[in-house]
Amino acid sequence: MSVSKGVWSKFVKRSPTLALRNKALRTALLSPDLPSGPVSLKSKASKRKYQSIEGLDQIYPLAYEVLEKRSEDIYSKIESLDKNSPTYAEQKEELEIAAEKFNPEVVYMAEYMKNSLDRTQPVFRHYLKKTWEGYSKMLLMQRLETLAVIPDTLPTLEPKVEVKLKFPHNNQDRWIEPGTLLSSNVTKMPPSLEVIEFKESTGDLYTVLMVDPDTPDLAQDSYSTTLLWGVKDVKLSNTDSMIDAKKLMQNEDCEFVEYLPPVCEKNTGKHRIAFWVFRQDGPLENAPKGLRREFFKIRQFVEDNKLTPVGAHVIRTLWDRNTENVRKMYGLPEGRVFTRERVPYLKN
Amino acid sequence: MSHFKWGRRCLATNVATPLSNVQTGVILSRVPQVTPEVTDFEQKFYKYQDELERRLMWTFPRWFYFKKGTVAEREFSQAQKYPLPARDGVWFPKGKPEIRHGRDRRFKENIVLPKAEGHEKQGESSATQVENLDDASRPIKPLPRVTEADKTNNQHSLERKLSRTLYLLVRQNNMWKFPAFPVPDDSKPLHTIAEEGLKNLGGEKLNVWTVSHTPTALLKFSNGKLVHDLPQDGIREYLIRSHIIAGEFQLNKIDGCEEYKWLTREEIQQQTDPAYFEKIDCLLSKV
Amino acid sequence: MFGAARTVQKSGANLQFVRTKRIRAGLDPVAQRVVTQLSVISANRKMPKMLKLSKEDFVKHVTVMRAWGVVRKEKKQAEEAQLKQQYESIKEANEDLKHVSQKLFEAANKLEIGKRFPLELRVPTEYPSRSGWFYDYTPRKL
Amino acid sequence: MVFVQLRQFSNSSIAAGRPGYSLVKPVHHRVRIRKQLLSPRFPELKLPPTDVRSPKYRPFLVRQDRVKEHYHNTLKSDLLLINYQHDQKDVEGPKRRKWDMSSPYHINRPLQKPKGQIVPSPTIRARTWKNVPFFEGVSINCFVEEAKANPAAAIAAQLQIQQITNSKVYPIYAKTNVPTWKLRPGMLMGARTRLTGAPAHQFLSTLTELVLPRARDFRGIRNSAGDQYGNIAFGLSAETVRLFPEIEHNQDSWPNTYGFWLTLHTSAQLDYEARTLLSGLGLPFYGNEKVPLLLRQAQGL
Repeated sequence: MSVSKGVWSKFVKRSPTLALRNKALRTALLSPDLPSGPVSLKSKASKRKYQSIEGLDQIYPLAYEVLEKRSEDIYSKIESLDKNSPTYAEQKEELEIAAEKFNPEVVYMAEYMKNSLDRTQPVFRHYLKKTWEGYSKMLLMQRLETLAVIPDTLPTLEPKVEVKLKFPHNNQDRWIEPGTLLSSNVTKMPPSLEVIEFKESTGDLYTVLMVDPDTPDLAQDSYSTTLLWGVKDVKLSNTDSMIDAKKLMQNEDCEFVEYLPPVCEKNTGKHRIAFWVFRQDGPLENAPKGLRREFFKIRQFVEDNKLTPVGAHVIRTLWDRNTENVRKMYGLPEGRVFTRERVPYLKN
Repeated sequence: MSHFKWGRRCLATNVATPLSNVQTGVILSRVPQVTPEVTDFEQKFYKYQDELERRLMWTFPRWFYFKKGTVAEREFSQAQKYPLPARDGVWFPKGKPEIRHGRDRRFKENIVLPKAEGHEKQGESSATQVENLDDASRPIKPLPRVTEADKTNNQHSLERKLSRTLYLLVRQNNMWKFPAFPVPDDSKPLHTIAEEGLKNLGGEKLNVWTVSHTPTALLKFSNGKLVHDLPQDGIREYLIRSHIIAGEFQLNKIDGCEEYKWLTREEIQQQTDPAYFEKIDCLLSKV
Repeated sequence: MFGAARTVQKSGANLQFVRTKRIRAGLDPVAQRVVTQLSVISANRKMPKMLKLSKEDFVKHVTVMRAWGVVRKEKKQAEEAQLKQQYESIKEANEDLKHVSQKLFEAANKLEIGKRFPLELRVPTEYPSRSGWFYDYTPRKL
Repeated sequence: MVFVQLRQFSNSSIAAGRPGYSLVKPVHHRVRIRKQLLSPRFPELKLPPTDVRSPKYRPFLVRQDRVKEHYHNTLKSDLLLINYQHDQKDVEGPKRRKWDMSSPYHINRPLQKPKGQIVPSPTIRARTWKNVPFFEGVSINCFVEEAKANPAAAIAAQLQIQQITNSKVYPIYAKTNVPTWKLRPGMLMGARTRLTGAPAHQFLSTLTELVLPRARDFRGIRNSAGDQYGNIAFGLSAETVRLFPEIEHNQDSWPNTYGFWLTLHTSAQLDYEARTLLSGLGLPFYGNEKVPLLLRQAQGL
């Protein structure tokens, strides 16, 4: 017997992605008790051992009814919104979130199935944003600050999107945490980025810059920034948010500076490799193909193209024994070897 | 200057100015005697929370309450149902018990109180047995929340609808309303006139507590009807809030009062004029 | 009353029996009382196992708590709205009284320091009292 | 004399070997970082205590709270009416004052004390439907003098408070050194706890219905008690404590009981309002009541 008698079990106006696809799970959430035991527990022994709290099966149908009733009220409020109002879209999204926020099926998916959520639904974007703000956003900003990526590359960042990064060096499909030290073997091929928008997005254009601000500049006795990779006009949406090799092969104009792996020279220490993601207002104009990589002025570039950063990522690399192989792969000359300058010992 | 009058003593003037068409009304209420009715949702919620709390409770330290070797300890121990301890070679399909101080720490603890002597057979003869009120250890038998007055729907009784706030309504000049008394001049404050008026109306055996000297609302009447804008000859009625503490209201038919009733908010809605109810609705307790 | 005689070996070969105070097993009663008291306060061996709800039950629990929050919030809002109406009503009555009679107004707005609820106005109980309503009230003669 | 403040590095700190500028590293973003959430350790402790997965979780409402119901159904609207004063305005309490900058030493100097007192007084807001006083909770403080000689007495006091209140009890340690009393810092001296919400209401109804009516030495709370701003304190003797049902029905375990202090916390702005509220919850009062100082000041009395 299903506890749902109203809007949450009807999918005429609501998206079917708001319902759980697993039938056993769905039955468990829509019945007062657990008719076939706890589905989420894997082993038979733990299923047998499990005991729910007494009284939950009594109160749950009533609680469901209260929340479903509230949701119905909100849906009727959406119907009565003024469609010509300038804030219509915002109001609608807000109400749609409120209507579905407490739906147990939605809560289940948002809590335990984070990787397969339908991002076209405002409520899932809402939950994803909360999860992101609770950990990844803070972690990224802490790493950007401690590694001084801000203000060494761009002055600051107000993150709007989540940026995930991975390299296709092996079969393991693992996102890289900001600030990780990677070997040259990992970074030899261009990475895949996922840009997760928390607003409704149907065809926004994005620019990605990959820069190394730690290239030694002997003439100035300082460091300069090198542009390692430049991608522009990539069309992303809530359903398709990946920037990977496949997408770049299809649109060859996107890659205005081809990928060059970070090949650090020996004894130059750890290099920060910053990824900056910008949301564009229109097509990018001041980004000619084959832009000069060395002495890249990222602030100038951002100003010329009127870009605003929405997300970032950072990794670190170091010279290792594989670096020379990567250089050969890309036809680069052998790297310099820096040595410590001996300063004569001075008395006083 | 941010001065405001904190109870400034009013100047004693002996001259009383006569007032015309001013009345003071009384909202006399009987506060709930028993707790409000619990809805089904609330009751089940409390039940669930109680079960959760019992599951998360520490084990009852019986050794503190029952000294070893006493009769009380033996009786208590015999009344308990102890869980089966874990043993080697025995398979427990519901999981291996983890027993500490006689409690399986995976579940809530069930404490059974041993029955007091002399009450063991009370289940059979309780209906016929007369309760011995001097016996302090007698089993607790609560009185019903629904009283005789509820069954007969005696609206003159103060013992009806114990879980609700009751308000005193009188039929004054053919209109059901709160009782009101004329204010002849300004020699006496409003609440005193209200108290004295109630004494005259309801008899001496009335213990009434006036909540405040401040009137809680203003009703404007013209020709026996509630109006929004007061004409020249209209009547002002200031409502004073008070509670009945004890005693009985026995109506003396003065000031045009003919009948009285103790009513809840919903009953007032049915009894009174819609315009009147709309005005006083915010003053009435929903419970 | 006396403890068992214990064998004490003195220097030399001859054995003697000496009476000593009886040594009881366990602590003395005062120390035992403290130990018992500490065992009641302490969580040691009395803590239940940590609550591990399955995913479905966790979601159900969250749903229940949210529904409770929604119901409580509605109740609170209704109460606050009513209280606001009452406040406006008091304000209106006093504003009017101020114009009708300054003297009555001042008497009505006297600061009520020392105002007490009568003790007979008790917190409602779950079941009615055995004595019922107190009808036989007679006011004290002054 | 005109004093011109120049922005420059401090000379004295350079002489002292310290840098003359801020050592705090600037932050280049506006995202608030809660460091404890970034640590991978103890994931359960990062959950709020209201989350059922947290080890700190305790259900907050297990039965109908009749004191709370009584307050909301009866007392609240009565208190609104009792405390109402027409044309009321906020009364500004004396606050810390600014220096007049007649001397260069006034720069960065902590503010002056309020006139005629040492600590500032709060502003008393006009009473509206938004600030009707309510009962916030109760703190219990049990300081046992005999614990100096017999530390076990403090443990017994801890257990006594735990039994009465059904709450987690915290120990009290002596802070000062008083040789004539043989008191040393760090001695275990008693127990304290703080109750809010349903447990506080439960405790209050036990107190007003079972304990205080039978207490011989209790006349009521003195009208002069209170901290001026709505918190009323009073004491219970060791004899009265025996009347708590948890102790009364387990007499054998309690050869000694210990009296304690109770502080009733309310959201009232002044004590006389708190007394009115508490009388509605069944607490008796006695003695003379004075007009609060702040009101006398406001009226110029």
